Amino acid sequence: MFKNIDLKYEGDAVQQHSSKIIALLSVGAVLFFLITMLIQHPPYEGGIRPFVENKISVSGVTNPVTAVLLNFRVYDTLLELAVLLIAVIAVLPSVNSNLPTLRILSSQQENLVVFALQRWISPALLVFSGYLLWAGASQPGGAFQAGALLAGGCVLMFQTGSYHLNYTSLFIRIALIIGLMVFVSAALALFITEGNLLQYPENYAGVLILIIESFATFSIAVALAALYSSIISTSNVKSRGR
Amino acid sequence: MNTLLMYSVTGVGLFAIGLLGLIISSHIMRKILSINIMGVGIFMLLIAFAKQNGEIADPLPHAMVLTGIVIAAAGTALALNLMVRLYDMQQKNRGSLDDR
Amino acid sequence: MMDIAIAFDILLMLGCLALAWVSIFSASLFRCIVFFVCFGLLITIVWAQMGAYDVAIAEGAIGAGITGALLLAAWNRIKPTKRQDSDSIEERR
Amino acid sequence: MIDNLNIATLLPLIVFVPLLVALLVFLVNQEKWQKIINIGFALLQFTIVITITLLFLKANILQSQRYQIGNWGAPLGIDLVVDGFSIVMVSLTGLLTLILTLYSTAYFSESSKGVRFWPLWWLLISGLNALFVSNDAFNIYVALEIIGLAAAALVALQSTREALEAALRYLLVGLLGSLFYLMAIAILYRSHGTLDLIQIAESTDHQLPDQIAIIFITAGLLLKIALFPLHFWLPPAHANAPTPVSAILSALVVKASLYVLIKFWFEVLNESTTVDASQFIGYLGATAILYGSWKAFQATHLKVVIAYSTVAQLGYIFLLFPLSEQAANTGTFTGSASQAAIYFIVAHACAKAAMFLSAGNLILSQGSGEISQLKGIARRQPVNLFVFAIAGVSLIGLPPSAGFIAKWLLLTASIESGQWWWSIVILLGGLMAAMYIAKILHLAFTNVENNIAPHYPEDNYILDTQPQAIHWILTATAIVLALTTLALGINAEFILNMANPTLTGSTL
Repeated sequence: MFKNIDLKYEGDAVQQHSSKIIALLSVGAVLFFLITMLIQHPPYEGGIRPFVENKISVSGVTNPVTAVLLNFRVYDTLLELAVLLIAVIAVLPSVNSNLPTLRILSSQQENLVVFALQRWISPALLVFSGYLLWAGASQPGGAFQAGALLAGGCVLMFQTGSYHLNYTSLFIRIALIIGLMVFVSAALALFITEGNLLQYPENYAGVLILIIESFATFSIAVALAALYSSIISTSNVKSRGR
Repeated sequence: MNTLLMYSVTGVGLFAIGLLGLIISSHIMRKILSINIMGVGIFMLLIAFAKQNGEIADPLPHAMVLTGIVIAAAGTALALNLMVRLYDMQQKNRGSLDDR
Repeated sequence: MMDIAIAFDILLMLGCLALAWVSIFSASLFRCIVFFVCFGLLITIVWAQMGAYDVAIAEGAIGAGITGALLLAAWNRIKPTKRQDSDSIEERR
Repeated sequence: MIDNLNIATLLPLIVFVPLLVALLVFLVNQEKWQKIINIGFALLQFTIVITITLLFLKANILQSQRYQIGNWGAPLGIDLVVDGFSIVMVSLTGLLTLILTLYSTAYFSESSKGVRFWPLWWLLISGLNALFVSNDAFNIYVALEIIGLAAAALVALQSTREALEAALRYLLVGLLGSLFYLMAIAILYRSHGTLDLIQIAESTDHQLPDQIAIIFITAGLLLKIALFPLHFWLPPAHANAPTPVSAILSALVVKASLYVLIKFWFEVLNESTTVDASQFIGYLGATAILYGSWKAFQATHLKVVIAYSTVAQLGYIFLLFPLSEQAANTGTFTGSASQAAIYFIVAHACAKAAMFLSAGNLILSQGSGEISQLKGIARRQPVNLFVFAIAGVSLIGLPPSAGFIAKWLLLTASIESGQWWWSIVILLGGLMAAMYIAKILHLAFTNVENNIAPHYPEDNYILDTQPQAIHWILTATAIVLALTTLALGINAEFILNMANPTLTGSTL
């Protein structure tokens, strides 16, 4: 299945030698069992909806999904930010701190369309992701959606090739971990004051969630932008160190 | 056959297509795409039974899917980065004369 | 009225399955990736149709957006350029 | 709030302290400060783990009370729980964290890879601890992802062609295994409405959904544990990783998925597993023992030998499934076979880590990992070879070492449960392990007439370096690990009563 790592561009879609029939049959059998299970056994009623309903008033937000994501099961979200951080650390180029944090080169070919697109859409993206973050408390929205939107803005900026972020400068490194750092320090602070980890005090829950969410949005945006720019720029990856 | 059961069957179908693609596809990029499609299949199954009866849906599957999407994106980004660096390494070896 | 909604659901489902199949087994890699981005957008509509609006926004932004951008960037790096060293975007030292 | 010092208050610290250290180390990349932070927090982590273990032993209860994160309770919030098996794994992780962190400070002292190594290392450790204490199915999935991604990134650290290829294959296998596990959780949550393992255990009705869920969990996690037919990714990944990484990969990361499999197979979905399914896994384990040992005997590179020996040793632990099937259908993971498995995990972890460390030292001093280069190494590196021999003794299962106790327990379990044929496989496996260990030791002791400089064969498996002097910490940590294997071999009850607190057999 994964035996040979094949990177030939022209190769055709399916491996020749692989026994396609056996694979087809086995996956078909898996599919058959799953579908019979789906049809015969109806799902359980309600799941944890009743629990969420009577606890949501305490949770500090009104949108049930944000309540589950950032208050009831906040430990999962914290570990998930750690997963994103792992992916970013793995792709970061090795340290070259002689580059400035943000290098703006006036790239020669004036790609008018992309420049126009950037100038019109970036501010709108910024405002809209701020709104998404704020609306997360009551309507659909939240940290991940706002962060991904900001990252989309950064991807747009990278298109012209004139903006270069040096991901190993101190400022960017702080930006990358600020989301998780605020989360962990809030958790430990609450651990000391409330005696129980990540247990928000009733009346400050909403405010605390918003603070944590905004820092998480900022670091998710920088993390996704770092993931994108690590793939496009060859100079970034092939650093002198190796 | 209510629609939610049909969505569950579609989710399982996507999972099967992704699994099949993973087993018999050749290029690494196709395998990464298959893994993403398997993930979307599982998320569709999760979301499908969230709204069983009544209006408001059970928020837990939604939270699980949100976390799953970000984890899948992180995994895909790392896999793509490794693939690109491996491709550069192979090009360098094939391009440069001395093998070692 | 009801059958239109069901018809729309069935259309969405068939579209998902077809796009998924094509985005793995189509001939050229570039076509795979473009189909995958379309698949991501179609899934966003499916989430919205199923009432999961938070997930729809996230899927649209991350599933179709960022992952699609990553795939295209990776494809750009592994496609065989005519002259291997002329990399227009990056100034090569 | 810190005064009522019970397990519950300390439990989340073992996850949050490594997380905090990872962030600190990622920020600070001056060599000197990193070293202070790493060693200091490794000691702090070790003390926390020791206090938790001692508190658990003092309380002498089957399972610590549930630590409800955010005080929300089981179906809504996430609970952390520690039972006999997980306390053994947590203390094992604490011990190996301390020793391997010391090793890594010396190993990465001058190389530029340390900047990227340390944050990933601490995140891997926090993922391991998060997995061992978690009692929530989706939380285990996120912890599995943390471990999978961090381990793949660490394998790719050396960015040679083989390392990148092994890391990419390991990452894809890890993602596939986690997706199978996620599919099983979706099915379980669909039919039980809760993600908490204990609540799922209470409400299982062994219908089709639970059977499909256990099949998916087994398939996915067997892929991540690298049992026999699915082991193709393990040797290149463990052989191409830097030495401390391959040590923790073989000793702990592979065991994390095994821990989840055992938890689901014996505690959560116990009744929906059939006898012949566990017999099948037993046969897979048996073939893994024979196949792994045979490939280890054939391998030409030192680290590849040890990686294949991991594949073989994992086979022993899978003999647990057929042996403990009849023993007890109680909800808990007790019985002589389970004690044998737990002891085997601990013995293999210490022995394999010691072996990888000493092999890494030999490779560093020799410059290349080819076994043919090891001629007469006994005179140049006596201490490291001594540690390698002790670890080999434990893998073979000779008396003074912990491996002997583990194999003895496994043999008695197989005789007790009447399945005598497993004991033949165990003894045969010990014999084959002796073969490939002796092959290496024989080469090491043949003295070379003219001390020719080690020539580098062309198809060198791993980019080798110039022969270097070995820092004293590198050898010291390897010796400490070898001594722990011997110490565990002598007084066995410490681990045994930690694993299964002797109490009236109260079921879950």
